[in-house]
Amino acid sequence: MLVVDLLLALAALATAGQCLLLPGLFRAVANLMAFGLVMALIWVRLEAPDVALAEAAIGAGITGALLLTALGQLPASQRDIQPARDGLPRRIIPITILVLLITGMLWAAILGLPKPGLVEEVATLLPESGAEHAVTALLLNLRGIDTLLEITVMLCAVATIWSLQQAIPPPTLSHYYPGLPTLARWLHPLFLLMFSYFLWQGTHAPGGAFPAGALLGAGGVLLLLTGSIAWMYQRAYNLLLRWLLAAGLLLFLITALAGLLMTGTLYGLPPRLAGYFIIAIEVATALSITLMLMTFYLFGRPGAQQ
Amino acid sequence: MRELLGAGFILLGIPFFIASTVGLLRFPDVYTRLHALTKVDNVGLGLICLGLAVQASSIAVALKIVLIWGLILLASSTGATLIASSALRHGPPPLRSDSDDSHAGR
Amino acid sequence: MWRYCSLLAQLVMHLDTFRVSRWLKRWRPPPWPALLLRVAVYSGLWWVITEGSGSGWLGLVLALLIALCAPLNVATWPQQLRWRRLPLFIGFMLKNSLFGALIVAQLALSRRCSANTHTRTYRFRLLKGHPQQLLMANLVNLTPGTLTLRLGCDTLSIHILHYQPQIEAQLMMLESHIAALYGLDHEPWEYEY
Amino acid sequence: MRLIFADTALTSETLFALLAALLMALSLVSVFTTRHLIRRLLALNILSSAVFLLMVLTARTTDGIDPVPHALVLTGIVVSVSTTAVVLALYLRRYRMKPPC
Repeated sequence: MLVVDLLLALAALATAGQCLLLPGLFRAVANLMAFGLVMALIWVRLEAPDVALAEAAIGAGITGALLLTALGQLPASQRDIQPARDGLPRRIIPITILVLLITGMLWAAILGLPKPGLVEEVATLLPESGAEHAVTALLLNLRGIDTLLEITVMLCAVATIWSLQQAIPPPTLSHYYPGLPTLARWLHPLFLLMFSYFLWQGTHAPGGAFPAGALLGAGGVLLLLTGSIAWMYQRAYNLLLRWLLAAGLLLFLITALAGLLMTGTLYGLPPRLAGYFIIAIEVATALSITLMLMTFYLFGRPGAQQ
Repeated sequence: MRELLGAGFILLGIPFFIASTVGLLRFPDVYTRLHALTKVDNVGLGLICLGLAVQASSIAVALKIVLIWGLILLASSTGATLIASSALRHGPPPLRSDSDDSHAGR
Repeated sequence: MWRYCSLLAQLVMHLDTFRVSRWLKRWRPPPWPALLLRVAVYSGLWWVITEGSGSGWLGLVLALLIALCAPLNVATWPQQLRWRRLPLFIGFMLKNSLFGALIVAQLALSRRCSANTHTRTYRFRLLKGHPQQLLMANLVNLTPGTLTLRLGCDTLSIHILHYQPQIEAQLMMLESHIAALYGLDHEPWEYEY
Repeated sequence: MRLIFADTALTSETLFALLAALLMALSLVSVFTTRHLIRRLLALNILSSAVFLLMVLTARTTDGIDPVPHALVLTGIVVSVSTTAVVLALYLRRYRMKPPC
């Protein structure tokens, strides 16, 4: 298996190097997407299937499509940047030395890291947490504050984007490929089924709110870019969109208050109710993540007057 | 027996991938490369999926692998058309040996 | 009491600013055969996705929910599909795509690698609706030596890898197969060039 | 230094540690040397991937897989995509305000 690892490491290095060093923005973005896929394989090799699922959906798919959509908004003069200014720099020798120096120092530091490990602590707490899969239990119960803050960060990102400019309408793909919206709508039930599958599986195996949200987000982006859902752009549905975006965060706060009321401590849920709250939070979080990933593609605030 | 059959299908699929990669490297422009990617890759992937489905432990797993193949087929053929039409709008026109139907694409 | 009622009325009005009523007005229950077919297909897909280990009632409930929500998403299910002809059609496409792959592979591995490429416009003769034309455009990518460049209004511009005279006949055969799949071949149509 | 590298056999963990270090070095240098904003964004993405790789490597302890870094990496991936989206929206805004960049 060391050969496979070596090949994966070389592929990751090659795609990352091409992404960073070669001229041409489109080529760089394509290499970044390939890099994301290679990283997903590396996560599988390192026995982190949850991370692999999220990386394959978000790192390779959503980030790459986001970058390509943004590049598509730029004129042609901006897309191809000049190789002399931005390709391989002239001061190649000092930079190589610098890279090697940093690498050596980092490698030494990494190998000398102590490995604390919280395996046993998590295993003892797992029965009380309300979920059987350790990563889901950690995300939603044992270290739920991390997830809360992370949802907040995403909501702040959406707020920042909305404060910048009006939403940019999607490219009119359906103009020269008329059946595309139909195809996207036709595929959407499959995305919904996979979403439910990941949510259902997340309680006892790799899966859960993050991969599910990423997957449904990818399906939603497909709908959005083919112009199949007009309602996100319309002013009438703006309020509904805001409430849906905030649903995950709101449910987290309600859970915190419920814990405070029932046991006197924040998030202090009685263990027999924890499972139900986890399911509710998981669904709401996944839906919020889906919608936030979709609103990233608007690059601005929807619902302006025409 | 099933193991052997599956391995045979997978071995049969690998040459198609090699051929499509060679085509990707050798063909002259975007459109001909898309030919190599859509047709040859799909058949290679189909053979590999068939091999895995034969080896699968239950019918549901085999059907799941076939479903994956169908979705990739759909994605790659739709993607090929989208790439081709986008290349037609922004990039160079297709190479042609003689022009009997010169304004077909534009 | 009256105050609570007015509060409730305000709440309902506030809810209506979400345009829930507009959503609900668009919703029509799908006809029974279509609903049953969809529930069967979706729960079958659930069974396949969970590799047979998922709980069955959850799959049924999910399939019912998704099938009931689908009309909001504009009915796009190909209703007039002739299911009996599907296996024959799949066999035809498998043969076609295997043949196409062999031709391209042979060209890629040949010594000179010289392709006689063409572009050509194909006019639909039988297929009228967008979904059928889309299916044709996708399947053209799998037939030997052809690639869809653009799907226009009733035309298809096609890139041909290695031009041979029988390609036109091949495309017409593909179109007639798709038309048979949709049950369109018995309708009267005018032959035009 | 010699003490650290002395008993290092080439296993997949040391290999991926080397990969993480190389990626970090490459993307760090690239963040500071390239001028184009989107290039810097790509470099930041690769840098975050390298950090995630390092965190997942530390999760592999002798008594099993530690789920805590996995959970942190999952949230990290989502945060990094939101950062990318904000930077891209800012970039488009800047371009639309003043066309020649």
